[in-house]
Amino acid sequence: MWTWFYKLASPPYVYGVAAALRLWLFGAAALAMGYGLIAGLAIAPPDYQQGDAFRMIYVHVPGAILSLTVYTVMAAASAVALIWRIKVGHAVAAASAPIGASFAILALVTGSLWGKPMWGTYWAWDPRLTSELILLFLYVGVMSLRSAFEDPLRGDRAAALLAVVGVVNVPIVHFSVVWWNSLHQGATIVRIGAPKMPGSMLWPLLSMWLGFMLFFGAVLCMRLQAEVLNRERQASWVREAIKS
Amino acid sequence: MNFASDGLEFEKVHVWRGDRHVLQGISAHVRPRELLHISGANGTGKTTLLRVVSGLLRPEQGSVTWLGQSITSSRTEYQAALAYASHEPALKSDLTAIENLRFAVGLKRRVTPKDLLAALDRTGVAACAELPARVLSAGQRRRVSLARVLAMRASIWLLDEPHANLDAEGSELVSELLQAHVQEGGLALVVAHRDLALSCPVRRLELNS
Amino acid sequence: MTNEFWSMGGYARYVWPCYGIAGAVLAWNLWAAGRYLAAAKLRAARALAMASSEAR
Amino acid sequence: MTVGAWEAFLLVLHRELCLSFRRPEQLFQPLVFFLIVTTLFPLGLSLQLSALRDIAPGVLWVAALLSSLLSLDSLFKSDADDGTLEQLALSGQGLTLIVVAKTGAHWLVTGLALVIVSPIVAIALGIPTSAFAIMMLSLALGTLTLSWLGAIGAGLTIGLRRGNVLLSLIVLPLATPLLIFGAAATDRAISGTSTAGAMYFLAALCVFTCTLAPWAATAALRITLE
Repeated sequence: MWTWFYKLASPPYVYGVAAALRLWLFGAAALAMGYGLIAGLAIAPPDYQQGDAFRMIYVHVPGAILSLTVYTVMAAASAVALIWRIKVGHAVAAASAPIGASFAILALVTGSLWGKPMWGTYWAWDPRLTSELILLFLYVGVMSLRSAFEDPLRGDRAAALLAVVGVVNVPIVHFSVVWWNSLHQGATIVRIGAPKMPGSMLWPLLSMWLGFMLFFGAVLCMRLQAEVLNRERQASWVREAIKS
Repeated sequence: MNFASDGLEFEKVHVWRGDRHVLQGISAHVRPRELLHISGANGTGKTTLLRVVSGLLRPEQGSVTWLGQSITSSRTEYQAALAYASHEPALKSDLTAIENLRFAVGLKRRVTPKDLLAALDRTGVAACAELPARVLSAGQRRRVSLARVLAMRASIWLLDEPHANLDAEGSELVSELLQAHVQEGGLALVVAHRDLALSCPVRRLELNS
Repeated sequence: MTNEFWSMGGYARYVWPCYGIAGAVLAWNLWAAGRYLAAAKLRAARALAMASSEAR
Repeated sequence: MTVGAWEAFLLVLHRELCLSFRRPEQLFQPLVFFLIVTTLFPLGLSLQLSALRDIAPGVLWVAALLSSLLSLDSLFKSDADDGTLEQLALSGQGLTLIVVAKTGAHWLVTGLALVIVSPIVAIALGIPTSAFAIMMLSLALGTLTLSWLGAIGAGLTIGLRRGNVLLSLIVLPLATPLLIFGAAATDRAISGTSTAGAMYFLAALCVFTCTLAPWAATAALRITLE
């Protein structure tokens, strides 16, 4: 079982799989996002409360969900890399961080654009926005820590440890902000309950979420190829790999 | 002191620092009553090797074993039997020489101030015992760090450039200490540029890039 | 119809920038990853060239 | 002949306290910083004492977080710089024990000191004396938790050139729950409402962090010591 595991995590294998998967993932992501865009922007009816403003959900929510998913992927890869000393884990974590950070920025900016017409302000100390901001800080911390080390191996391991510490902290931060908000009773928040959504609104959302996931997978493959190359020392397979 | 029959062994140790392959499969076996003299030009990984043997640095490939056991599995026991003197004297400048010794040696074994003073006396810096390390000269600091190694009464000595900053008489002292340690049944790994000029058996390990 | 679509029921000034930013973030991801991969390949190629020239 | 864990713990604690008191200026700097920051807030806002009371918990807690962060940078760094950290790591005592002793000593000389001077600041900010007990208890729990979070951050940033900036970047996001519950507890103590909820959360955070952070900080040190 373990030999299988290590073969799966071997750099040439990962590089090859990432290179092969990349285009398929991009194709699938384009299809899913294309359907989501058309159905979400043109076909879905306006929300009875929010009018057409609700259409921002189709980029805001997938961005926000992905920023968390990517962090989880990063932390899981980091934990695997730390525990079993599997270098590909560090490569996955390093490849995920900038993508996740960009999704966190997307969620924050679109969130505040959505907040303006709905809450009358670009920024509210809403639990979800606040936790998202903290999440962005964590991403920035992990990325800066990794790049601050001159020895990439130590940078990898330090960043991995921080990612794992952060993943323990994210739920605590979220929970504490929720508690804090209930104390302060800030701006009234218009919530869209996903289960109550009619299908014509929900399907485009699910499709967009899938598209974002596939897009993350595709970009992750590209970055993973680069990170694996940067970490590789046995040149034998690299010569073959970079020719193509 | 209890010295076991089988000594310290490291096998095919590989370490990379960034893109640099610092240690490329270094192996050696040092038994009690033996001294390994590690030499080589600057940047060939002498200090890195010493840090690997001490257990501070885990090699990417290869193993270090003590009494036939991997040092990662019995780390604290191994390190309790170890005295490491790094290239810098590792003294707190705000503490006096004897306090420095007390806080370092006291973690390895119970010591009395008398033991520590005796060690300082052996390395010729008993007069500096109550002075803060800040005011000591580089040579005196080196002697205090040697006294720390001595006072630990460890079976394994790892010394990184013990002659640095020492005068001729000081170098003589280093040789005497090493000789006495080896004759009592200890083993030592010494990184040094110069010849050690010892009468006890000396094995050599030359590192090159 | 088209006009109505573009005006987004009066929310055009929020909805379209929102999608614009989403597009920009996705495009940045593609561009940055592509550049990063190209740089890594170049670096690897250089390292290989240096290794083989040393070997000779 | 061997040294027991408790004995070793006390020895490291003694060493740390000894070192701190040899450098009293380093001891006082965070406290003075704490006093200055909390004095600047009222000056910048020019508020009446009564209105000051509303922002006092926030000001107090932000200043406390920043000033304990100030001293965290040197928690492992000075030992790493002169090589004594390697000696401690190779002492044959578990590294976790040494980390616990060092962080504990750090809290004693910074966190506890901050708790002791906090009434002075509280008076200046118009916090009623009835709230002092809760405020000091919450600060004690909060600074202890922060010392532990900081130990992880300090362990990770030892050998780095701009380590202290990075340290703040790493530790402050992790410390947001502390700020929220700590300020809330102080706020409620001032208004005389029940502080139990916030204090329980603070205590839970403290216990949770003190249980897990020693291992994380040890792992961080092992990584950066390599």
